[in-house]
Amino acid sequence: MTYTPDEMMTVAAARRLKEGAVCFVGIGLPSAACNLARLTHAPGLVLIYESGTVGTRPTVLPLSIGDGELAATARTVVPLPEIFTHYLQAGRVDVGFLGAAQIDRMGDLNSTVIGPYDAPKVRLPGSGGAPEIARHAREVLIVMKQSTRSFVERLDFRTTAGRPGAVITDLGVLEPDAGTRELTLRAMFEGVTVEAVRAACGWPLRVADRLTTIAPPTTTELEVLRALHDRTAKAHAHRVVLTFPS
Amino acid sequence: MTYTPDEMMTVAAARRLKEGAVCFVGIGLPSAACNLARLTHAPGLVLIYESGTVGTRPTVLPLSIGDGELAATARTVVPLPEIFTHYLQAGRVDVGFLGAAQIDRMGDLNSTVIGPYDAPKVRLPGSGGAPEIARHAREVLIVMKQSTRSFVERLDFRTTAGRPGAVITDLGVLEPDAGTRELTLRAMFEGVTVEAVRAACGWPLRVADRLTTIAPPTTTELEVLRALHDRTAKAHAHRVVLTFPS
Amino acid sequence: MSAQFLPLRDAMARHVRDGMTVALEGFTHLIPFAAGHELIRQQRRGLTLVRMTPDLIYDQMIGMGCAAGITFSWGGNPGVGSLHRLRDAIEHAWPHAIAVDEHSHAGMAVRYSAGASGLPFGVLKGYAGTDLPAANPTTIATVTCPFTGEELTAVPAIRPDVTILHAQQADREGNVLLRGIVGASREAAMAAATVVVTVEEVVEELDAAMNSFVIPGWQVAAISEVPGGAYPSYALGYYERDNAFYLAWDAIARDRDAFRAWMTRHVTGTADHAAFLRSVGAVA
Amino acid sequence: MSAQFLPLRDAMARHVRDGMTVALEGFTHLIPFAAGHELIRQQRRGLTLVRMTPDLIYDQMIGMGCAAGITFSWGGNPGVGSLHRLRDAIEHAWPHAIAVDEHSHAGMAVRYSAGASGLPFGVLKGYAGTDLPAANPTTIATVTCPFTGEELTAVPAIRPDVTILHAQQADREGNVLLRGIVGASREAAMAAATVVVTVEEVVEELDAAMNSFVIPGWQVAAISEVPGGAYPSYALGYYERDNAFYLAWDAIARDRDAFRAWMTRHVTGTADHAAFLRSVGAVA
Repeated sequence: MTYTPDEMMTVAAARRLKEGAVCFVGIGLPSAACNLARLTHAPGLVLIYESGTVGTRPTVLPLSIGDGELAATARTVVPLPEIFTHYLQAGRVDVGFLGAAQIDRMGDLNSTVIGPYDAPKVRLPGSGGAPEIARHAREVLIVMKQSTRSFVERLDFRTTAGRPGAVITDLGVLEPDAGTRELTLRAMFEGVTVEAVRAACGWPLRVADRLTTIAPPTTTELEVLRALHDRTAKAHAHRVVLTFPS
Repeated sequence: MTYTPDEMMTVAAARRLKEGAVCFVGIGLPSAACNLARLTHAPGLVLIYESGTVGTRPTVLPLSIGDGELAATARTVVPLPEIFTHYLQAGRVDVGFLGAAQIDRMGDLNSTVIGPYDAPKVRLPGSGGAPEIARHAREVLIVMKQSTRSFVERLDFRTTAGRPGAVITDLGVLEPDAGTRELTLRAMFEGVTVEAVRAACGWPLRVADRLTTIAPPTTTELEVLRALHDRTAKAHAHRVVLTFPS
Repeated sequence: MSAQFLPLRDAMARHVRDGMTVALEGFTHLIPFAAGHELIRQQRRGLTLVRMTPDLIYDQMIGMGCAAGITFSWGGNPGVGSLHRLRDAIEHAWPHAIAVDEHSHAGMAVRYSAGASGLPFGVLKGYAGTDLPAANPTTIATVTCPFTGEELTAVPAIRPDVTILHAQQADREGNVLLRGIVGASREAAMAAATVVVTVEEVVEELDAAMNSFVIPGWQVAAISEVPGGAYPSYALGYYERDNAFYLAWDAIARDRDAFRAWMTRHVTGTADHAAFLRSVGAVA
Repeated sequence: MSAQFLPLRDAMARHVRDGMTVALEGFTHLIPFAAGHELIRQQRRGLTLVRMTPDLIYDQMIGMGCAAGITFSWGGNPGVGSLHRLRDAIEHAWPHAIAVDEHSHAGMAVRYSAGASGLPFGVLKGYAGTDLPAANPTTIATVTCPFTGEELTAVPAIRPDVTILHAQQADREGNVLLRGIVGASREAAMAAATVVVTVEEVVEELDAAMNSFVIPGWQVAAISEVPGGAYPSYALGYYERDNAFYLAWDAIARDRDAFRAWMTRHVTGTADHAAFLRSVGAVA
């Protein structure tokens, strides 16, 4: 089966999630990856969304971090401050997912501004939960498409001290060097060349001595992921119209 | 109708509660006084028990601060930490009731030890909510029977900086002097003499220039209070026997 | 004091004045759009707007000139992209410059909790190794644990003059029930000097199980019954989030003229929330 | 890790060891008496016992020599009077001396909350003008607000090795439901390294409305089904508090020999909680 780079990234991220792990999930690709893992090899994965929904098992992907589906399928719905204090800060999260507009060679992230903070060229959404997810989750996974605009020599602003366990891109996987912690290319998707990965990186990317190739999505992985996306698209297709008692 | 000193104290305390006031209630006489007020002149009184029950309207008096009756008749039941942070510390309580083993002329209270702290003659239950009730409630009412053992020249331990608005005893009412804040006899129950009040006080008690007499309980007050106590006694008379599905 | 039942127009006019610090909370769910629109209609000015996620409602209020400042932690259109009016205010001072007080979600949660607890500040393990403290030195500091010597981050309490929430139900006594995802609503309400609530409906008896999230009526200054008051956000048990609206907003908000025309047609040009809902086609 | 369903004897033997800091929480309601009795049967020693209100269960554990220390805020028999075994330990070191770490309710609540939040300390406005800080200087200190300069009270986090709760229900996945008055149970559970729960019953589906207090199963190490496990405290929806028992305890506990005889007959002399309930006549 053919597949898109997004599908490959999602599958690669899903495969890193171990059965029973507690995941702090963001919207978009991380949410797809976590639910793909839950629907395949890790049925006991515990998903926490920052909106306060703990142990959710959505049948379709949420479009916002606070969709009703997340509350309806949660083991418990708690006030948001508890998510950040009792769950995240207290060390109850195994894996946290992050993305950003910019990443540097140490895995630090910028999601705040392009340009100077006080006179930004582009004002980005800001930190959200990222700084504390990065600090408190046992392992941090970063998911970002590679380009020289986003993989930069120097961040415009350090929103998050990233300390990733891995950065999953649309070309492969970078991991920090055991000694220097500098991000190093460790694995590539099928058909990707080292030159292509280096060309899409804004700093001289280190490459591991032994590079592995990541197996393409299996038929099961693709089928489950596509079915999930199909269900999601169907569920969200209708326009909301309110009906009130007359 | 004849009445007991306990009934007179309860009625005197109840009369001080204004309609709509938010009361932080303790077990025993304060609970009886608050519910008497609620069942007579102040139906909109808001009762908070430290167990987390907010806006309770019990039909019988609780025997413990956490009786099921308080939860069942509450507007909301919140975790105990919220009672002390969001309600008490944040300044949402109008009236707090306190009692103690010892009180001094400034209205400070001891409910911790008789004798030295490290080698007490009598270990008392301790502070509970008292120090923060005294600090954060807009008005503090103390209810204590008078004796030279409890109204003392010098506290064995200062559990609570009392700053009472009034001390209601079984003989009358003391209030702090506007200037010195020293407790001063302001009012007596019918048939009580200044000599009797002074004799039951461990320090030379100041007496106000103008002493008033507190009217005895009305028939309505006594009937409502006795009915409340009767309902309570009936409700609590039975022995609890558990029945389990076989 | 117990809650007054007022038409939304009167509740906003009575309780929200120019220059106030106002928090319209609700995390994706139960965002008080109707109340925000009414503040736009009443041309409130100089507000310091507090929300973890400004969302479309603050994008609209900022674009219409209501805000002197914003306190927030994530300012995007969820699942869609930018808040273009927020960006335009910060990047180009349009319609005028706004002050920015920026934190993380964890920091905002702690700030609301401190406010709700009557404390001047709260403590978290956060911001270390980031540029946030340097960018925002007036509301990010450190404090040392007197027991362990550990250095922690301190953030000042948020105490809104008014917190505005949308909820599912109120009873006649003014007790308010929120069900589902509540975000920092409880803390924002308890931190505020004044709480004003819009509800889907006023009922005889709240549909509230033991340990539900109920705000006692004596904590609430005013309640307005506004069916659909969270639209295009949602009210669990009443209606869903209109994701199509959030998607469509991107193109509307991207252009200043398109934005103003839309606001004129649907918000300032409508008398109330019922008229707004009809005008955007959200009611049958 | 997910919850293991174990007989109470095995749950206590596996998770509670001599010398640990243990919190059996529940505020008047849902006090885990069965678990405490099992610790007495297993002759645990050197425990630091943490509870806001020691209640009869700690009176019994202290009198039976389980405790090296106690951390608490109100140590009476509610509505009755003294805890005579607690008093005897402090006043006369019987059966041996115990260390006392004493706070107010507000202080204990903040200490548990700090522990639950992974912070080394918590902050409150408390203890000013009292003798408590001088009596307990190791766990009461001050901290200064870096924004306002205000001096506040700091108290260290409580992080029990094990928190033991009694709850109404658990489902097969180990999710635990508590209904009614919960006291500081949530904070005590989230502050603990290990959580062990006794429940009235294990059910297919929790009777839990949205926003109920549910502890997720992966937070719980072990669950034991123990009907009546809170008796003579109570479990809302299952049975009431046995106030007569609390009254009767005063005379039993007042005398060392009467206390030991009672404990031998009803606790150490019974095999488990069901036998205890039969022995005190609490089951039909």
